[in-house]
Amino acid sequence: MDHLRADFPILERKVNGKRLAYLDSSATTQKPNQVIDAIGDYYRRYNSNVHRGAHTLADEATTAYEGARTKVAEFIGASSSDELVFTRGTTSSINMIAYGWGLNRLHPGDRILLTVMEHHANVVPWQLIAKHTGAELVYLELTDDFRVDLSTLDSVVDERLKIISVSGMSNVTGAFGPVAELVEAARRVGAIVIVDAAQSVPHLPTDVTAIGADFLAFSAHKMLGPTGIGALWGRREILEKMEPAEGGGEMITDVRLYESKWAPIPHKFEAGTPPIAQAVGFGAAVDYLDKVGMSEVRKHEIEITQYALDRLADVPDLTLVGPTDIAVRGGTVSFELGDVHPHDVATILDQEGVAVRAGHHCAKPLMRYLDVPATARASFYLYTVKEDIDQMVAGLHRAREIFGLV
Amino acid sequence: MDHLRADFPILERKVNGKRLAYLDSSATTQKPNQVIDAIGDYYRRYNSNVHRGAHTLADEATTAYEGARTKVAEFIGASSSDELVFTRGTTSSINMIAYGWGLNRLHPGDRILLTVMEHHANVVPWQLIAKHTGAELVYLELTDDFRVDLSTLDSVVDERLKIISVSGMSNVTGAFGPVAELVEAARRVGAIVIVDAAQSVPHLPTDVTAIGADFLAFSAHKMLGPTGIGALWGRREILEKMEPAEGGGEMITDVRLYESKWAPIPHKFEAGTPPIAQAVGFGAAVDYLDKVGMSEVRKHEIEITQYALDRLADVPDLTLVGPTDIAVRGGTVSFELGDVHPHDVATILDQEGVAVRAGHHCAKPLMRYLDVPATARASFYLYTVKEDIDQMVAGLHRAREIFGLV
Amino acid sequence: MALEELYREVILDHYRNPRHKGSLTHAHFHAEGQNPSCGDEFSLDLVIEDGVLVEVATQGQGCSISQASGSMMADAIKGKTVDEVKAITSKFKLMMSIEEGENPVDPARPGAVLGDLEALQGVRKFPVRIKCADLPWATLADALDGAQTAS
Amino acid sequence: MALEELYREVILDHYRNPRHKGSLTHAHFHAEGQNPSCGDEFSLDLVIEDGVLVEVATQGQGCSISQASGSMMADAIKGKTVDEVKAITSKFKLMMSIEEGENPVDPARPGAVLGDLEALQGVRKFPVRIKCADLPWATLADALDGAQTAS
Ligand SMILES: Cc1ncc(COP(=O)(O)O)c(C=O)c1O
Ligand SMILES: Cc1ncc(COP(=O)(O)O)c(C=O)c1O
Repeated sequence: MDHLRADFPILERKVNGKRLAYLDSSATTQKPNQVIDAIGDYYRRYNSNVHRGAHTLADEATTAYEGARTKVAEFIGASSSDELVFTRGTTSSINMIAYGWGLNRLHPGDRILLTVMEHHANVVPWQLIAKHTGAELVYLELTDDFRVDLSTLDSVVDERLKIISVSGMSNVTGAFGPVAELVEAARRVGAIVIVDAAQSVPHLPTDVTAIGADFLAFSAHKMLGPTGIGALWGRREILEKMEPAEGGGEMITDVRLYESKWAPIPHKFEAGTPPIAQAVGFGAAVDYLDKVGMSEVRKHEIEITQYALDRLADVPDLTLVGPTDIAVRGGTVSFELGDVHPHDVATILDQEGVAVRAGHHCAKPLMRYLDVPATARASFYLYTVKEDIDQMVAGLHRAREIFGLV
Repeated sequence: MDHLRADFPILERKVNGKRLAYLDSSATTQKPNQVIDAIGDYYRRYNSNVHRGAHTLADEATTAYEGARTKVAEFIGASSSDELVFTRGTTSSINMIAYGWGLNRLHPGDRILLTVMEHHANVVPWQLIAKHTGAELVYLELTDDFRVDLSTLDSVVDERLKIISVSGMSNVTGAFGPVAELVEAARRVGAIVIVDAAQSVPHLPTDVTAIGADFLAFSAHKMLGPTGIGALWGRREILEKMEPAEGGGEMITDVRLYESKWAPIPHKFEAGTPPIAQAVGFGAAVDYLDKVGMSEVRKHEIEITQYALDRLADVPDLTLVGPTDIAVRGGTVSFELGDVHPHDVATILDQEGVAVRAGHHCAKPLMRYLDVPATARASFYLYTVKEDIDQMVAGLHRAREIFGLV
Repeated sequence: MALEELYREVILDHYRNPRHKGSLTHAHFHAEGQNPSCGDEFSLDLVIEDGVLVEVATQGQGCSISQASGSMMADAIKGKTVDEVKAITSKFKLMMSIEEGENPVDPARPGAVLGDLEALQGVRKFPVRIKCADLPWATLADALDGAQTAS
Repeated sequence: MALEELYREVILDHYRNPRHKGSLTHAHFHAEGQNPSCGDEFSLDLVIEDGVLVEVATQGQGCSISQASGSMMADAIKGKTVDEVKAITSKFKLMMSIEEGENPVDPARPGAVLGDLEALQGVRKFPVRIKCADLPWATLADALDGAQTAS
């Protein structure tokens, strides 16, 4: 995949005088020229508000916007583009379900099942809705190898269970979530299943019809696309039943002073001027990934992740926080380095041109569960090369030196 | 202002073989190179997720993101950038107040005061919240000259009144809203006042401290900035009391399994990865407007609007839908043309390269109130020139011809 | 020039003098259509006896294209059997290229296949306006669905 | 090289062996600080008698810079009057250029003005880390505010 790097202008940058080794793709990915140019081209040639216009620019913008919807829908194997709602990102997508479905349908005593490895985006909205409705949160814990422990699952699958929401891949440990098992469990009691796919859709071939969940939430900026846009895929019957969370223009067929009629899906969930340029960029990102092929992306990440795991295993004092088996994990690698605080690790690596994250990664419940205050995290994508890993490993040795661990 | 047009690449475009006369700035404005390039530059040079990082790119992105916040806050005269929340647009801003303030504080019998000229973005969220809380909506009507009729105001200002939300400028008639009078009335009973400033902030010098309202909501895309971002300014004491609507990463100081602590303002309202590139573009837009000067913008719009009103007055069969007095209105001009349906007007104008909107403009209650099914609407901005108006007027004559009104 | 092809005289005539305007008060099938993006509305009342559309009444509000299309449609379907109506609908959609297939209209014999409706061919050059022309037909399909469910 | 200036030995020593670690169970003023962007935490217990900080106890969790800064701060303020503590805080903030003004540290006499704390000067070259160094001081300011309100 090395040849793809030329498409990513930022990768030519020097950081602190060093070659940039960008290992923070779980936070956000870099963008190829194809995406950046699609956005510029939109603003330079056919920028207009959508749906409401009878002029040429409005028509072109609408066609591009709806065309992007079709591309993204096809990318995840949706049977119809109506099932694909553009949102502002994964966080917005999950909040949309929480307010649109949860707030209107949950009652005291109803239960929402999460796992302790969820990102705050898949925890806090449910806390808010639980407070508003009297529903309760229930959590699955983890096994010793950082996977969701299903041994307690049966004890929480009963008629009180209304919603299960689980991450497709942890943004801390890289572990895949047990989506298939949870879908099966949900079916037994008629609960709906939401997949926080922020980390899975960008890295794994995805076929929503095969997954069998009711909702999938993901963000463009984590899959080569622009910031400011994401998607919520929902099963048609469920979307049709779900109430809109936000109200405003474009999502109605009629508005009277005291009541309104909603537009058909997906528009009833898209209140206000949508992120039009961002949809165009999202479409271009999906085109790019389609061209590379998602199984190639996964293959590359398996290779680079295995290489990273092997090289990190040779760094003294380093403890991996995540599964070692490449078959159950993606290219997000968290670790601790002796008593060097992750923040210090990140500063030292940054001096070497290596960009990693340090902290709680918006997963404080997981950090508490694992009893680690913070981790350093390196995360990969299709443009990551072994040289990036080598540069990081060299930086880790330097950190050990500075902190006198050698 | 003619020289500014060179900054807007789209204005060189031909539409249907004709010079583009873009008269749809109330829907969305065109973008200068300065804004488009700022966005491209962000993606090419320093794209990164914000706030969570200890590496150079993350720091640069955070500085740019927070720098944009300061620019936008200063642009509207906010006393502190903490009072400026980045949202996804005006619609999102108003929904944020509806859910964050309304859902948590309104009770059966409480009242929300709106006007019949509001955009759906300032109607539908309140209908949703009224349904959830049992609060009631109350409306002010219009006078014969399309201004909000304040003669019934006193009868609705009592202790039941909790929220007043009013548009700073109608996106249909161009009429200014009676913000000062409503602020004064609200103070008498302790209600909060929200200004839907989607059409006013882009076109008028704005000083939030002078206005005296509690909230101002506006969109970047209507003021030279990108799609996908807007702002909510709120008075500090109110923002501090308000609950977040969306939950997720970046808006917390701590998350435990069953409860969370919110971050200080403004971050508690910015769940998830924010629209980073869009904030950078928003900042560039505000820089551009600052350089031109908002009083110059208003001056130009007065001139161009007066010219348009004069020329339209000479078109037979044309009825203006909005006030004629330039002192109480902005550059958004709605009209009807005999029995030629606005949609047909727009199609005919489009053939002449003239882009106008036709329809209900997301203001169905207003259309019903005025008993017009739809209007054609021309709307202006700093790049609008008399030639655009002339081109439109010629197109209107052509429409009259085609429809046999001559 | 395209505009003249779009706004043919017969279209403006149907727009200004819609045929079969009104509503039915006795037993009938009713459907309402709306085009949310522009606000155009169209409603349709049908009386079907022994498979024949014996009465047709329409009401609407909107642009010349949507309203003329509705008026012409009412003319074209009144007195026809449900099957004939379906055949007309299909030809209309082919003509407007809303469905895939060849345009059934014969340029050598204007009006021979779809009567006045053929005047709407000019709309094809204005893709955004096709949904205007289609609004009454989508409403008709709804009304026929209703009739089918009821019988 | 910048990294060596940042991670001076004395900083690592305070990081690994924080002075005055613990909490107080008897009457005291308490404050807690947190850096939401990185999760670092610092808490402070003070006993103030006749305007003197007679006892100081700290607890924290976080990077070497925040924790060393807290340990050095505890050393520097213990036994000082509230006014002296304010003067130290002000000098510290000037040194870190968190406040506008001239750096009070005298390069000719290392340690003469702020003792061990001067080792934190290297942080100035890492602007993102300044908030780490500042966390204990912001917590201190909170605790002193509490003390002032109480008296
Ligand atoms: C007066 C008014 N309010 C609200 C909005 C909604 O803004 P947005 O679509 O950017 O959320 C608009 C623009 O469409 C408007 O003109
Ligand atoms: C697993 C997971 N869920 C949700 C999110 C939230 O995504 P966003 O910040 O784009 O809304 C992220 C990324 O930060 C994530 O990694």
